Amino acid sequence: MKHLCNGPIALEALLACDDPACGAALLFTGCVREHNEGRAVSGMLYTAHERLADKALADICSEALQQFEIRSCRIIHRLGELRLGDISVAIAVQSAHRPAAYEASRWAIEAIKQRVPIWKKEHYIDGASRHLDGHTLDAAL
Amino acid sequence: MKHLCNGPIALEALLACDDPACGAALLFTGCVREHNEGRAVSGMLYTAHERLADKALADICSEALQQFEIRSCRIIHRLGELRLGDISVAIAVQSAHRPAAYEASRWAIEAIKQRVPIWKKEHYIDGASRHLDGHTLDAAL
Amino acid sequence: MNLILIPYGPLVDVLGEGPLNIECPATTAAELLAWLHQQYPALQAWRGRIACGLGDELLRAASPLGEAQRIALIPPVSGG
Amino acid sequence: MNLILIPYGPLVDVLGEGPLNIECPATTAAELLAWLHQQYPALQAWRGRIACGLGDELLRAASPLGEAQRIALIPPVSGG
Repeated sequence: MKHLCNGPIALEALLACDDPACGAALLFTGCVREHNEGRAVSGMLYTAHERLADKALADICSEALQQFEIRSCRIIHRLGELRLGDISVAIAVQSAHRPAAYEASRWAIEAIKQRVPIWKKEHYIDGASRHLDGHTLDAAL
Repeated sequence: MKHLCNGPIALEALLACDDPACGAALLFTGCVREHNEGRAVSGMLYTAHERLADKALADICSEALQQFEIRSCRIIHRLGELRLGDISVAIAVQSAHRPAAYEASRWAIEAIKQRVPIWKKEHYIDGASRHLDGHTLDAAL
Repeated sequence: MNLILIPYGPLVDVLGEGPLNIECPATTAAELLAWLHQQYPALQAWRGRIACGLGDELLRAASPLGEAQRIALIPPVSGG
Repeated sequence: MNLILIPYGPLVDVLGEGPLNIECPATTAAELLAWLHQQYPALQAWRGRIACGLGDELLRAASPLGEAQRIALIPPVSGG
């Protein structure tokens, strides 16, 4: 699974810029926050339909390359139990000019939240856990 | 000079997220591109009015914190001779929610280009060099 | 038809980890979901919100089902 | 008034590295720039585009100048 991992995301590899045509790079990282919707969070479990999720993330990279004037788009999503502050998702975009990098990165994180079969289960400091509400897939019946 | 450096920018330090209220981080990096306005570039010299540039970069960080719902904004600009692919500027923004991080980062790079007394001198593979056209400061007379 | 259902995300809280071996009259993905909603009233909150996956494809409403297929039940997603 | 001028960026290509010790009748930043444009026709392209810095402040048009001050000449910027 090229776009999924079970341990810390290797940011150095995502940051590497060996394409001399690139003038701008943007690295977005999402991480586990201590509060959500007013509740104190202690950690988060990410699960996935790994095969479909990896494919959806690959599709998002391809579509970003088609839709925006960027040179590369790499996305890694972490699965499993994460602690506060752990990075759950990283999106690295490189482009010749900066506006396209911002637009593509922003588009990609929204697409991830809407289309990729990954689920969050939040753990709270009071011991409770719950799956968060999510985005219904276009293919829902 | 807190916001200026003469060697490679330490990205790891900029990426560190030790604020558990942050759910999103965005790292923008600008680097030396092999082509500009149709000419083949071999490198770039960045010079600055260091005292005014450091102050202007500090101002941009403060203003970003005031204008956007972000938790931190750090900017480092590199000076001196840079080679192709070298990172000239890095902007790290952290926020609870991602939209503010994107908005603040985008605002900051535009502000840097318009307000900070730093100058690029491009070197071309044919041996020529020239300062690039720039943005006139509001304080120009 | 005999089918094997694999619930994902919050559907695990309702249907268990699975896989669920079921015997049902459905011949399409849409019919499978209609049948599921009848059998599991606790799925009410997910009416119109579950997608079906087969291999690495998402099924359409009219996609035909085959004997012994493993069907992923995919509720609204919350990655990122 | 005696002033010490420090050119920056592309102004170095026109005025040299500096510092330039000058003797001029200007008493404000605006007057200094007017005088400079008269003395250095090569600055034509920068008319209205140069800011003056003193210490860590940018000067306004009417900012008074003092004897022996070091004035930074700041052309359009191109960082990033």
